[in-house]
Amino acid sequence: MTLLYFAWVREKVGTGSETLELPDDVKDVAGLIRWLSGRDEGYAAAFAQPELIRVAVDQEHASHDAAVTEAREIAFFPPVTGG
Amino acid sequence: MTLLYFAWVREKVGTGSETLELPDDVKDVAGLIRWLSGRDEGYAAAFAQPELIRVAVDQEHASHDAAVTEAREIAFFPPVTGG
Amino acid sequence: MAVRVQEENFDIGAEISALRGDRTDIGAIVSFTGTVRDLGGTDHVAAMTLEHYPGMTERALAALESDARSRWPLDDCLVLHRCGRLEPGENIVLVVTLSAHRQAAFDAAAFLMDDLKTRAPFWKKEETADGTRWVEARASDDAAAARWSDHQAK
Amino acid sequence: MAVRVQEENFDIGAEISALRGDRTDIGAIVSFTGTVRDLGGTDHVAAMTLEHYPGMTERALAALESDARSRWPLDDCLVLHRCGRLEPGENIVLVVTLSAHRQAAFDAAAFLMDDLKTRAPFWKKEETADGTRWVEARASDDAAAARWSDHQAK
Repeated sequence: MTLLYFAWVREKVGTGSETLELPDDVKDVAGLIRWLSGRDEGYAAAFAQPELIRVAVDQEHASHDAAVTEAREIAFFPPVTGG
Repeated sequence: MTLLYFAWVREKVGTGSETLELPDDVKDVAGLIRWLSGRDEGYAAAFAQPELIRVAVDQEHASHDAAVTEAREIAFFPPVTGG
Repeated sequence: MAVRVQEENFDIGAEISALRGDRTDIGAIVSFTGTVRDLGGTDHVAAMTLEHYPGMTERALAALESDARSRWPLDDCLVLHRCGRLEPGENIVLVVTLSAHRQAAFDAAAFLMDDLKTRAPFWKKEETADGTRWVEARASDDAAAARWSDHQAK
Repeated sequence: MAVRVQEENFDIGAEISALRGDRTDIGAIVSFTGTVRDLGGTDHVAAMTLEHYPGMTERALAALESDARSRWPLDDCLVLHRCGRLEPGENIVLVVTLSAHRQAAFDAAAFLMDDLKTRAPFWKKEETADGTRWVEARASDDAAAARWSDHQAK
């Protein structure tokens, strides 16, 4: 699965894109965030306040209870500030 | 006093501008319209439906009960259609 | 204060550029351009002529602009209206508002157009297949202008 | 459908001209341009960098445009957003709406901007005297977007 990170999430994680195999017990966005947080200090810092994290599953905005098992691409980012 | 006419009021009156001495008993816009209506058929046609006539006294929108005795310039026209 | 009445066409981009100059404090620029419509068919309009009241027109537009500036925090604005004979597709009117806040720029531009439609002394005469006709004022324009009377600027 | 993301600047007048072409059925053209603000003083911003999510950005902007077209009778519209490094006074975003009706053109442009601010995946990082900082989302933008949820298009 492709995972993407933008803005300060990207800076804290330390990469903008990576491909990972998710464990079988990661079913939804919230579970994925918990699992990523345990990978290292950078992920832990990026996801320390999950309520600040916005998510897109296959390039559509999604909530933290969205399923991830069928997804090809999941992106994590702060609230958007364009315009 | 300068009287100005615009759009179809101008076309019916037959002129866009004229200078007239008003009779002493013409005190307000409504009275001026009645007096003008009696001048000839063109004025009568232009002012046949006074409720369609908008007025400016010295270049400011005014109602039909506005005073005219101190005015320098009075204009008659249909509702505006710019923009 | 920037209000103009002219026979010549205007260049929307050039007018906006002139207003913003090299300012860096603006944030939001809204423009409204009104153009001559030709609905075709039985409503085919070959051209229209815009008559206005020189002197009062400039006063009325300046009053509109002053009113808009008192209601919204505008950095600058422009109201430009053409007169004379115009063909379908041509520009008629341009309103530009510059503000730090996008909603102020949007609202002020909409207000200027609504108020202009009911207060600025312009009259349109259309050339059609059946001859010429004076365009009639629309109740919807009065209603659009009236909504600003009790509008609380934000 | 016309949505674009580009590093290059855009020319507001040229974009409007390209959309209207020689059409004579439009009547109303509204443009909104967002620019980089520098408030100066302690809030002095030397530049900002716009990061975005290629692929999703275009999808999100296309979805916005499609939504606007379903709500208002638009003859055409454009949503153009820049990315990369921008200095104060530079253009960031352009929305243009063309309609027979001025209120539709105004409302659709305001809607597109409000929705873009809360849905399009862009992030601004400012360069200031104290270093760089990510711009925080504002509750007022959420509120502005929310007002369209129960808005009845006219």
